[in-house]
Amino acid sequence: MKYYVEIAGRERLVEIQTGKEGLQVLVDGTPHPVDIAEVRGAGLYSLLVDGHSHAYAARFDNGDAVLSFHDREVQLRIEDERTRLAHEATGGPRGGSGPAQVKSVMPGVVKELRVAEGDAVREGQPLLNREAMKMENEIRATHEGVVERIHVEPGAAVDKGALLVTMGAAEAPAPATA
Amino acid sequence: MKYYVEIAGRERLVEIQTGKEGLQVLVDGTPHPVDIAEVRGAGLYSLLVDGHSHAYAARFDNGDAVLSFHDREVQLRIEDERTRLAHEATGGPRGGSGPAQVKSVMPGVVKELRVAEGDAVREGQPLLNREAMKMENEIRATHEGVVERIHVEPGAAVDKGALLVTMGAAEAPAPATA
Amino acid sequence: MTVAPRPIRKILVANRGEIALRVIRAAHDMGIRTVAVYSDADRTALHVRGAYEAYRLGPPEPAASYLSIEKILDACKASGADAVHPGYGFLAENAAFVEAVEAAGLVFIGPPAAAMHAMGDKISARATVSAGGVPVVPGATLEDASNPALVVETAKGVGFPLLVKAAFGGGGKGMRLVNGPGEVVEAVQRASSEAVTAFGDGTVYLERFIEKPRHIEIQILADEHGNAVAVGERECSVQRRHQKVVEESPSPIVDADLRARMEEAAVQAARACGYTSAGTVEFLVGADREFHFLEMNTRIQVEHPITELCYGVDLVREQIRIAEGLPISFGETHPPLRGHAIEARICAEDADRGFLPSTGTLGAVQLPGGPGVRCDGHVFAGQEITLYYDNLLLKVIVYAEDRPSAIHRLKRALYETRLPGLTTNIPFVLRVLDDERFLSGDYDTSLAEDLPAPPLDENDVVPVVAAALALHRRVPKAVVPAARPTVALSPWVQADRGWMSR
Amino acid sequence: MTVAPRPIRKILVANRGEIALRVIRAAHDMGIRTVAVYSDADRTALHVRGAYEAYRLGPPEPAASYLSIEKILDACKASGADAVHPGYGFLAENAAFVEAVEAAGLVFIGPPAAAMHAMGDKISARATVSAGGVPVVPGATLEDASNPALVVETAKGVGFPLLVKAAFGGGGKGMRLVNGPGEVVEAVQRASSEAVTAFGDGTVYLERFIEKPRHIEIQILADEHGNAVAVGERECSVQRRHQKVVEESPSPIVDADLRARMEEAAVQAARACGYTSAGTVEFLVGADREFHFLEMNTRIQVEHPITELCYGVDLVREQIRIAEGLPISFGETHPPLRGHAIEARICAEDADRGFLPSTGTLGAVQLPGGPGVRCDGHVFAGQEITLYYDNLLLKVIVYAEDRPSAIHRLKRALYETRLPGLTTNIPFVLRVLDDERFLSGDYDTSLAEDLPAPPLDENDVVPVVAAALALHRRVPKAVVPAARPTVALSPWVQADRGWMSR
Repeated sequence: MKYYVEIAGRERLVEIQTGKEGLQVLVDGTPHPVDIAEVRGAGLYSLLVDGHSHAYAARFDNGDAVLSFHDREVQLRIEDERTRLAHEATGGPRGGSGPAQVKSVMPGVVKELRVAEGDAVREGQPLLNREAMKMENEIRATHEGVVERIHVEPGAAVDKGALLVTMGAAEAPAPATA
Repeated sequence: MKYYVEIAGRERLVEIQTGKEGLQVLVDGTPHPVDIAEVRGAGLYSLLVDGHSHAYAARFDNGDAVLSFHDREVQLRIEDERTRLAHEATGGPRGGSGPAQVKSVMPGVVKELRVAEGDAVREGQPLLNREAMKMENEIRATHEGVVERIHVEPGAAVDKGALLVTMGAAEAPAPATA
Repeated sequence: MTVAPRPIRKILVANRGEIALRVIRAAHDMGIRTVAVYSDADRTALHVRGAYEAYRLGPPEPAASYLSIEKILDACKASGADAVHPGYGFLAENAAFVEAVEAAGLVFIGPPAAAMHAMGDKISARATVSAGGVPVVPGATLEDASNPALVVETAKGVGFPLLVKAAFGGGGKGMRLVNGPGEVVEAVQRASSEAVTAFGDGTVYLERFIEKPRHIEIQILADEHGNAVAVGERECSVQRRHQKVVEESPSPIVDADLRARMEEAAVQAARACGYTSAGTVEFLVGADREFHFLEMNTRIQVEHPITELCYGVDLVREQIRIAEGLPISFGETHPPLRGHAIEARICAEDADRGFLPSTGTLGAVQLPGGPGVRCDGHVFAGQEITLYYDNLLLKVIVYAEDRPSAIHRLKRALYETRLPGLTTNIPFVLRVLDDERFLSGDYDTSLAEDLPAPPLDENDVVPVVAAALALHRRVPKAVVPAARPTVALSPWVQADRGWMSR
Repeated sequence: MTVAPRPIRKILVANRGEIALRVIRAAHDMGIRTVAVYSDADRTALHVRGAYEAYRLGPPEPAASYLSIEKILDACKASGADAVHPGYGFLAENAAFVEAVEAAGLVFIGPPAAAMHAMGDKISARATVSAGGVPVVPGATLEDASNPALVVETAKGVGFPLLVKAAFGGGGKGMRLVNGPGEVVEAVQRASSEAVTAFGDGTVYLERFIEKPRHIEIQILADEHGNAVAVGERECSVQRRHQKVVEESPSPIVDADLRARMEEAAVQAARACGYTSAGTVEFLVGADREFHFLEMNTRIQVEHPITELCYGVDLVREQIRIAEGLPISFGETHPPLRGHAIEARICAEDADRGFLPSTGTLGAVQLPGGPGVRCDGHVFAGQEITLYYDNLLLKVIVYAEDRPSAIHRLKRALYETRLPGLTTNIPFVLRVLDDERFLSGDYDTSLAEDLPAPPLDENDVVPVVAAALALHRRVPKAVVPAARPTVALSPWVQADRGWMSR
């Protein structure tokens, strides 16, 4: 099985081989001997690569792998060959720029709307302010686009995962109909 | 369901009641309100009895409950009503004084036999010496009786649970045939 | 002074988290019994399991549990406790709580209600300490906030830039920065109406804005025998959004002379309000190394352990002794300063997403140990970290013979720390510890504002990819981790469910 | 003296367990890189996860892993380490290992092979230190063990009661107590033949038996610059079956004068054998408070942290510095003794069943923390405790201003410690700490011999019954905990098994 993962700015092709020398991870064709052991029932792992010891915690968060090394946390998504082919056939997640849903990553209260429906926004522009715990945070646009719909009002309590804003594609030539 | 447990030198009859006031444990008929919570996946528990906080670890060891409070470990066996009745019917564990099997509680090597088959032994008398780790230990008779059979020889490596000695009942009138 | 001794035999700790454990530890170290209180979210918390007794307060919401004076006094009665320690936060600086505890005939382990009152209102605090000769940040009270001419005139007297602050505020709320006379009237209006909403009182005051200051605080202790002593300073300038992250003692910029002057001012501030127990006097220190009184915290601080390590004292034990009517164990002469201590506050938050609090269930917690490492935390495997309470998980505190060794040791200790299941600020703290400004000691409150994660190095690609792949192949894609109930089921309930499903 | 400096950049730690972690921590605190080695039983051990690099030695059996000089030197080569720290146990006192390490061009962090040789053979050690003027336990070497008349005559010269000891023995093996001249010939014969079997050398010697002695040892440090310094004593008289359980510093019976005399003798012993690095000189102290040299341990000791806490030094760091050719950081004047420290060795064993080692898988480990507590352990949730290695899990070390406070604090720290899944000696240690003799300070090596568990009190019946019932109802009787594989499966293997079973 082949896997695809985007890391350090590039997409890598990853494969696994098990031989009598042990396990090898191939990154873009280059083999690296690795030894991974899980600490029983603890969410912790020990990884040895060329003698170097990496201790880390690993978990899933909404389908992403979250890897906590001692000095950094890396969040990424792995796609296997099958899924990749399926997505390419359906025009799924990869490459698509359809409507994006901005969701609340935690429960809180909406404090202030910073945009209105129909506004064109640039990447990083604040959409609304939400308070969680004693802190107020800005929810920002993850890419350029147009605010298609705002689903909440100031003062509304929102759960984790609640839909806040639906974004449409940026002003652009009308999409060609298939 | 009624339960029987021998503790602090006496056998107690124990029952459980769940009411709107919470949970009650009845010991020999006297009710005590208790609140037990398990720490998720940790083998640890918090028990509140009349406001007193008891934190303990609990596990099973060969059917016995092993309860590790902060300053003592208590090992005991609970028998429920059904099992008690079954044992009484078959003359099982309780009250019987049939042949007893002396087993090794840990892996080790038999160093020396201290008794021979046919010997009458008193409670606590050493039966054999076994070495585990760097330590030699005496395996002693748990009650008075006659050494019926010795299953190991000096120098033999034994696994945990290995049968070492079978003890017969002490010199006594021949059992009446049923 | 003759003080009737009040021996304490059983302390109820009206708090949760690491500070509840800290107080329980001090009490047990002294052979005093302890009583914990808990909300339903904390049924299996370490303070409940660690105390001799434990009483339920109510549901998780603080107002219905840790902030309920009535329920806490009920637990005092049920347990027969003879004293209450408030920790920090919750009711720790609530004078009405002090009065209620004392009215119930119990000892409050903290300052007198009057001192708390005097220092709780920032305008009154400035006036009180000024009268005692302590330098305050230049500023002025607004006699009439609705008179624009008077506001502008008062502001000019203070000088620009200045801050508009709420008298009863805290945590940066209702605070406004004003650069010149043209902005001040509107700023005062807005700050005042925000303060009404947030704190129920619209009183505001003006304070000179000290640019890129250092936050340095002095620990004081005072008893009923007339002893008042300062126990050195803590450098608290590493802050993100007005929250301290890394504290150290001694401060890299405080020499013996400055320390002596700040300690004297702090003792004067304590004497000015008739203080007893442990307290902290916070100062702002400008680039000119002049110090100005900022506020007094009338409680034990989160960062108190660094003082304990450098001076060989136990501040919570001293609080308990003082509450018993005993003198400070070392009178007015504390052991000499020795070595260097640093504390890192490990919080459940994502520094790379605006310090958003993170939630989840902790896996197998691994705490650091070995020489020179002290851990004050409340985390345990299986613990549910929720949004109900403060997101401080653990304080990793190190002690070494000098500052460079302490920094090395803290990095080592954080390297050992594992809190699987949550995103924490450990990577962020390590970035602080590696920052040139921090290493040189020449830093101010702007240090932690801009410390982005360095990009992933090409050398890290193989371990990261291997780790991700191992996780991916272990957990089939279809298996989404099931949502877990917030409160652990009692084994009874689980067993009974078992019966039913047969 | 001119010594060429040998800066160390990467240390390979030829050990496992808590001491491997201790050395790794010291190295990281100094900014030195580390290399771990491991047997298959330790693949996920903390020392493997805590070091920067890790290399496999072989299967769990010590002879095939931690005792294999060849494999350890291979790992040195593979990692490019420039120094080796042996910890204690395994190869720590093996002079051939020192020679092999040095022959490979690496620095051995410990004493010279010659000093190890001189102190490894107990007869030679007695001779060496006697020549240096150090009092030894009255005794004599047996010139001809097969000559009964000579044996009896020599024994009479030593005096009764006496011990027959193997010259190359340890841990009480091959040792025999003789009460009078009638028993001595047979005892020497048996001891000698046991020593041949156990240590490959039948040489024995006679030593006066000191009844109910105290075991008190002196920590020494010596460098290549001619500095040799003693850093106080450790009281190690709480022993069960010749294994130390609780150690404290200072000793309750050592005053400044006795300390000075013992320290001087220890420094003489170190100088007599040309010692460098950290070492310990063990003495027996009789009821008459006279002290006698027992042996010298040419390595870091398990109980070294109590010295570190009382004197504010880092002994492992000093070992590394000395190995680098640097002088002791404080020369011959160590910081003054301050406060009191106690260490408890927490072991996987059942004190109520003859201290049988216990095995099992650890659940959620809970380590103690807060003020004055240091934890040196190697335990983690999910760890399999096997019979392959020493059963020491954890050292709980406390520090306080005086002995009574330290005892309180240790009890508190043990109250917090949880090691679910195993039977440990914590209840036993608490019995020691509550014993009248220990509390008074007037105890000897017989203290821990007879401390049975007190019978269960009627007040304990309800909590115990409730706890047992909760467990009973939670786990249906039919479900026997499944046997677990000894080595955790790699997630790869698990995933692949998953594929196969589809």
